[in-house]
Amino acid sequence: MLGSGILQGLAVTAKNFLGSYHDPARYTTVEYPEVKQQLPEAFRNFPFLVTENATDPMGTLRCVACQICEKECPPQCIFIEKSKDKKPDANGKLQIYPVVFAIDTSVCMSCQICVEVCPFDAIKMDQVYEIATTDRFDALLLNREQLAKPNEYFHQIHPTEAAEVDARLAADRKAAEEKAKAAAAAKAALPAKPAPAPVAKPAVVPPPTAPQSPGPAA
Amino acid sequence: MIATLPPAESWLERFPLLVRDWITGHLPESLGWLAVSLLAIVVILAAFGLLFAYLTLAERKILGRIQNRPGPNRTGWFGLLQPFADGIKAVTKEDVVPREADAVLHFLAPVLLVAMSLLGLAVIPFGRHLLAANLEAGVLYFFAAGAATELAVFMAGWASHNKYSLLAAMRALAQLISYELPLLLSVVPVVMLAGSLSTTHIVDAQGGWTFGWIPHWHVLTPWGFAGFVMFMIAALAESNRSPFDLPEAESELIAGHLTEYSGFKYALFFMAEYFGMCGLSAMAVTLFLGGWQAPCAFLEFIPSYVWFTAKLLTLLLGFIWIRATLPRLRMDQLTRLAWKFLVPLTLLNLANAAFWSLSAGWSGPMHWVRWAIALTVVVGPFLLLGRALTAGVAPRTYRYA
Amino acid sequence: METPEQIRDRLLARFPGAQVTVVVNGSPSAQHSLLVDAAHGREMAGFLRDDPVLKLDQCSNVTGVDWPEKEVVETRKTTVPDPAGGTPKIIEEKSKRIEPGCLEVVYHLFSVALRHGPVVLRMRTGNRTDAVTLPSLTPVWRSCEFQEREVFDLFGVKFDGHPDLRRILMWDAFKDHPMRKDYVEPDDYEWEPTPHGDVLAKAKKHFPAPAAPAAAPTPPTATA
Amino acid sequence: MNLTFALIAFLILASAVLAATRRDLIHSALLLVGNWLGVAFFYLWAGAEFVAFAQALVYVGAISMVVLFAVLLTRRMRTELPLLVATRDRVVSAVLGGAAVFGVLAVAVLRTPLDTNPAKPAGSVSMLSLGQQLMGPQAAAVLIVGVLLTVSLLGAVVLASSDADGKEGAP
Amino acid sequence: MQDLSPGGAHVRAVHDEFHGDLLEVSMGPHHPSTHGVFRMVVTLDGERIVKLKPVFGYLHRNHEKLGEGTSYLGSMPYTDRLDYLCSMTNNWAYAVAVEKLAGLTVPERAEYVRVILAELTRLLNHTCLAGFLMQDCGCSGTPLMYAFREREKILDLFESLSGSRMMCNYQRFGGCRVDPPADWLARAQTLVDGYTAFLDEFEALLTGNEIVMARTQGVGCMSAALAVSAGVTGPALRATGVAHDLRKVDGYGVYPRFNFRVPLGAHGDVYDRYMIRVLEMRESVGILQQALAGLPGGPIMNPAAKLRGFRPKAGEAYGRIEGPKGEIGFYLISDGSPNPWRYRVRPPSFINLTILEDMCLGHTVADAVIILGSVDIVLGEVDR
Repeated sequence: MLGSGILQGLAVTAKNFLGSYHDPARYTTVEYPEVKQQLPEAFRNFPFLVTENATDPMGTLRCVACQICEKECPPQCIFIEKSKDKKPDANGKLQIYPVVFAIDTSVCMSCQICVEVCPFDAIKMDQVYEIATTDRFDALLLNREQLAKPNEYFHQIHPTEAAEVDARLAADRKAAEEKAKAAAAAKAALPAKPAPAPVAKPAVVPPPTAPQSPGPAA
Repeated sequence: MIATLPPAESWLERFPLLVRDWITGHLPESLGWLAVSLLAIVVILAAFGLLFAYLTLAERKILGRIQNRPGPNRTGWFGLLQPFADGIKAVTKEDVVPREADAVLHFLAPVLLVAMSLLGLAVIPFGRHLLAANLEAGVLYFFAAGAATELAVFMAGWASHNKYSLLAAMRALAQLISYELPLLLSVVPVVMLAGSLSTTHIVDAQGGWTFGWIPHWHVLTPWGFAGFVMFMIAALAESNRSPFDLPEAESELIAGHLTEYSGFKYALFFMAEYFGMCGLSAMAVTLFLGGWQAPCAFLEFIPSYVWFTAKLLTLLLGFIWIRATLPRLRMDQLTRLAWKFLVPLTLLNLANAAFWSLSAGWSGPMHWVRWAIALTVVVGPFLLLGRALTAGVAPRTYRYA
Repeated sequence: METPEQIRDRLLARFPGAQVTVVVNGSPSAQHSLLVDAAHGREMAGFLRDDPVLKLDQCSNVTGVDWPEKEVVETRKTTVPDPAGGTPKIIEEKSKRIEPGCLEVVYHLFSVALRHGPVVLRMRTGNRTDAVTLPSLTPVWRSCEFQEREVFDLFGVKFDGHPDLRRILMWDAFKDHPMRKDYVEPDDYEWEPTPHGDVLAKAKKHFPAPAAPAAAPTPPTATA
Repeated sequence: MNLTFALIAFLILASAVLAATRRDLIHSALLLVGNWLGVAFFYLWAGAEFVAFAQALVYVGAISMVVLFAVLLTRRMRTELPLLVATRDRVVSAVLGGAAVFGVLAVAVLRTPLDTNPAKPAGSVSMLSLGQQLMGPQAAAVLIVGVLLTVSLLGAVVLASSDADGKEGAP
Repeated sequence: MQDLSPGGAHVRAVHDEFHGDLLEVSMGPHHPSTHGVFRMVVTLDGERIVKLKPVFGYLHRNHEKLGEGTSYLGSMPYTDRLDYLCSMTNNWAYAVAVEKLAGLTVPERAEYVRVILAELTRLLNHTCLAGFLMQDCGCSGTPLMYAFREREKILDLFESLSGSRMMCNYQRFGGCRVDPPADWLARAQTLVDGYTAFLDEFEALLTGNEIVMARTQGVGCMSAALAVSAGVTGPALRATGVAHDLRKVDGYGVYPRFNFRVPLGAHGDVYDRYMIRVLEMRESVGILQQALAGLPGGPIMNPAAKLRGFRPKAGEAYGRIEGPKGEIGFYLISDGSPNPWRYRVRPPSFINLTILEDMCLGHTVADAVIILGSVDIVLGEVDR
C-alpha cells in the first residue's frame, strides 16, 4: 500500500519520542556544565612530568633529560635543555636533570608516543580538558614547573597503570641494590690484591638508549 | 454580529462576549463596530503571535525529544523564554541588504507575506461566538487572501539579485501553483455538502451526534476523510513544510529565496510560514473536524473554543511529527505527485461527495451499500494511482557472494 | 599468477622493440616490479589488461617517486700479483660516479576478475628537469585519471594522452612541485614557541633577539 | 462623492499610471497587480463580495504569475530597453490610436444611464441567489467558459510536453 | 568498449545537446552538504547537470611529505587524521604495510583484536554514512541523531581502550599497544548483542520509506565495468554487483576463520549503495560475535618488534586492507634509514570520486548532493 513505509517511519519516531521520557537508552544527552561525564581511566590529554613527592617537585623529578621523547615526538613540540651538573635522583644515583622542559600544548596532539618511548616512566598522560586560555603564546607553552605533578596525582588519574609502574620501579630499585651489594661484597672479598689494577670505571650512567620493552601497561 | 444568544449557554461559553460588551460599553455607540473589530484584531494577533512563539519552541523541543535529546532548556524554566530570546536575537541582528538588490521589493516581500497569511485568519470561527468577520463567502475569502503568497515569494527571490534565490523562487512558484489546485479542489466537496461558503454554516452543518457519541464531522465520512488527507498534504506543500520544503532546502540551494535575508526580515519569513501553517490547519479544523463542535454530546459543557484549540494543536503537532520523520521530495516528484496523483483523486472525491449527498436518503440495508460504494470510490483509485506513481520504486532483495 | 620473470618474457616476446627488466625488491614482501620503457608503456599496459591469463583490470595505486642525483662511491678491488712471488696485494680504487636522477611512476595492478595481483609496473623519466614526460595510462585504466594528476601536481611528471592534466591538490598558481626531495619550503615562518633543529635556525634568522626559549619567550612585537 | 470611493479610485489610477511609466519591467508588473487589487477593493466597496474575492483569487493569485513569467522570459530584462527613435510618424500614430480608444470609451460611458447615487445599492446579492442564477439560466455560459478553460489548459500541456520531448533525459 | 573517459563520446553526447544559456553554480567549499571542504563547480541547464568539475586541495596538508620527515612510528598518529572517522582501520592498514616491509609476524590475540576493532569501525562508519545520506535527502536530523547515538557507544569503547575517541593511535608494527581488559570485552559484547535491534529500527524508519526509495532508486547509476576500470572499491563497487571484498580476496589477518557473506547489489545506484552498507553492518555483527567468542589468550605484541631504532631493510612493500570506504593501502619504499624514503597512501574516497561526474550527468542538483553523499568521502583522506 502506498503510505505503509511512511507510517512505519512515523511509528519509529513516535516510539523514540515516548521512549525519551522513560527509557534512559533513548535520552543520551549529558548536560555538561552541571553533569560531568565520567572519564574512562585510559583517557589521555596532554602529558605531565612525574615527580616523586609533591613537597620538592624540582628536586625529585624523574626525568633525566635523555631527550628521547624530544626526538621521537612526531610534531616536535618538546624542548629540553640539559643541566651542566648532576643531582642525585630517587634511588640516590647522580643523574642529569632538565633545566628547561617546555611542551607547546598548541602543537601537542596528545598521541602519547613520548610516554611509550620514555625509559624512565618520567612523562605520563594527563586527563585535563578544561585548559582554554586567551593568550596564544605564553599560556600554551607549559614550562617545567607547570608540567611537574606528583606521583599521587598519577595514582589518582591512572590507578592501574600507576600501580604497575611503581611495582616495576620498586623491582628495579631492589635489583640495583642487590647489584650494588654484590659489587661491594666482591670489592670487599679481594682487598688483598694490589690496588694498581685499574679501578673499574664507576657505574656509568646507564645509557638511556637501552629501551625497556614497553610493558603491557605502558 | 450575533443576533440572539441561545439560552442554555454556560457562562464560560459566553465569557468572551461578556468581556467584549464590557470593553465596548465605555465607548460611544457610533464607534461600536470599530471597537469590536479592533478588539477582534488585537485578540487574534495576540493569540496567534503567542501560538507562533511557542510553536517554534514546541517544534524544537519535540524534534529534540524524537532525536533523544532535550531540546532548548537553557533559557528560562524548561526553555520557555527561548522564543523571546530568538525574537530579541532576530531584532538585534544586522539587516543586510545586498547592494544590487532591489531595496523596495526586498523590503516589501516579507511584509506582504506576513500580511496575507494574517488576513486569512479573519474568517475562522474559533468558538461559538468567536468569529472576527462573518462573511457569506468566508472560504473563498480565505483562499483569496492566501493567493498572494506566491507573489511575495517571487518578489523575495527576484529582489535578492542572487543566482540561488532566482532558482529557488522558480521552484517555489512551481510548487505553490501546482498545490493550489488540490487545496481548493479538496475544499469544494465540503462547500457542496454544507451548501454554503460561509464558515459558520459549515461548522453548524457538522453539529449533532448519532448515538450521542459519533459526531457528524465531515472527516468521519469516506469522502471527508479522503478530502481531509489531501487537504493536509496540499497544506504541507503550501506552507513549505517537511516533505515539500524544497525552496529553502539546506542540502541544495542554501536558504533558497531567503539567502539574502537576515535580521528581522528573516524572522518575518518564518513568522509568515508559521501563520500560514496555523491558518491552513485552522481551516482544516473548520472544514473537516467540525470547527468548535465537541466530539460527544456529554462533553458539550467544555467551552467551544477549547475544543477548537485542542484540534488545532493536534494538527500542528502532526505537522512537526511529519517534519521530524520524512525526507524531502525532489522537484519533479513533487509536481508529479500533485498533477498525477492529488488532482485526479480530488476530482474523484468531488464525484464521491456528489454521490454521497444524492444518496442521503438511503436507509436500512441501503445505508451499508452507500458506505461500501463511497469507500470503494475512495480506496480503489488510491491504490491504482498509487501503483502507477511508484512504478519503478520497490524494496529490493540482494544476493550474496 | 605468473612470476615477474614470466611476465617479462611474454612482454618481450609480444613487443620485440621494448626493454622490460625485473627490479628485485629487497624487503621480505618480495613484490618485485617490472621496469618498462616509456615508449611502449601504454601498449604493454593495454596488453596486461586484456591478456586472458593476467586480466589485470584494476590499477589500484599510482605513485610518484623522486630519485635525485646520487653520488655513488664504487670501490673496485683488483688483486695485483706481487712480481716477487709474495702474497698478492689488493688495491682498492674508489671511483666516484654521479648516478643521474629520475622521476619514477609506479603502477600497482590487480585483477578483480581472477582475484590476483599485485603486478608492479615502473616507468622512469629521462631526467628530473626537462625530459619529464611519460605516457598516461588513463585511457587504459580510468582510475589513473586523478592519481596521475596528483603525480603531475606534486612531482612534475607530464603525462601525454591524459584527458585533463591540471593541478589537483595545489592551487593552479602554485609554481614548484612540493613532493620532490629538493623542494625548498616558502619562507613563511611564523613564531613557534619551541623551535629546535632546523626550525631553530629559521627562528634565529627571523627573530635574532631571543637566544633560546629559556624563559617563556615573549612573542616579538616587531613583526618580522 | 464618498471618501472611500475617492481613495480606491485614486489607488487604481495611481498604480495604473505608475505601471505605465516605470522603467523597470518587474516594478511595472507588480504595480499592475496593485491595480487589480484596487479593483477588488472597489468591488468590496460596492458590496459584491463574491466578485471581489474571485477577482483577488484569480487576478492577484494566478494571472499575476502569468504576467511575471512573461516578463521573466523576455531576454533583456534589467538592461535599458533600446528606445526606438521617436520619429514623427510614430508619435502621430500613437496619439491617434490613443485618442480613438479614448473616444469609444467616453461615448460608451456617457450614453449608459448610471445611477450615481453614492449609497450602497439595495441589499447585497446573496450567495444562494447568485449560485442559483449561475446554475439556472446562466448555466450555458458557465459550461462554455469551463470548456474554453479546459481547452486552454490542454493546449498548454501539449505545448509544454512537446518542448520537453526535445531533450528527453529525465531520470 | 564504450569510451568512458570524461572527454569521451558518451559524455560529450550529453554536453552537445543542451541548449539555452547555462547557469554555473559553485557548490562548496563552504556548503552544508559536501561533507567537508570539497567543491563542485556544477554547470546547470535549468535543473539538469551538464558538467561537474570537482575541486580538491582545501584540506591538503601533504601527509606524505610529513611521513618522509618522521620515523615509521612517528607517522602512526598521523594516520588517524587521514579518514578521521575510521582511525582504527587506517592504523591497521599502515601496520600491515610496515609488517610486510619488515617481515614482522603478529601474535594470534592481536590479529583477533584487530579484526574486532576493524569491524566496530565498519559499523560506526556505515551507520554514520546512512545518517549523513538521509540528512542530504532532507530528513531534519532524526536518522543522523540515531546514528550518532550508536556511534557514541562505539567511540566510548575506543576511548576506554586506546585513550582517545577518534585519534586512537592504537596499532603498532607487530601487534597492538594495549591488551583489552575483560570488562572492556564484556561491554563490547553487550554493544554487539544490541546492535541488530538498532539496525531493525533504523531500517524500519528508512528502507521501506517511499520518499527515500523514490529519491534514491535509479539515481547515480554506475556500471560494473566503469566501476572496476575507475578503481572504485568498497561498498560502491559491490553495489554494482562485482564480488570484490579484500577480506575474501586477500584473506589477510584471521578473516578466513570467520564465515560471513558479502552482499552484492544489481543496479549500482544510491539505494543499492545504502542497502549494501546496511547489509554489511549485519555481517559485521556476525563477525564480531565469532571474533569475541574465539578471542585467544597470549601476548598482544610481537616481543621481537623494536619500538625505537626501527630500520627495515632497503626495499618496498604495498599493504592494503578492506576499509569501510574501500581498499585503503600504504606503499612504503625504505632505504634502510629510520625514515621511509617514500610513504604513499592509497585513499579510497579520493579514487572513488573519479567518476562522480559520470554519475551526476543528467541528474538534478538535489540528486548530485545525494550521489556525493552515497560515495562516502571524508576530506581528510581525499586531500591528504
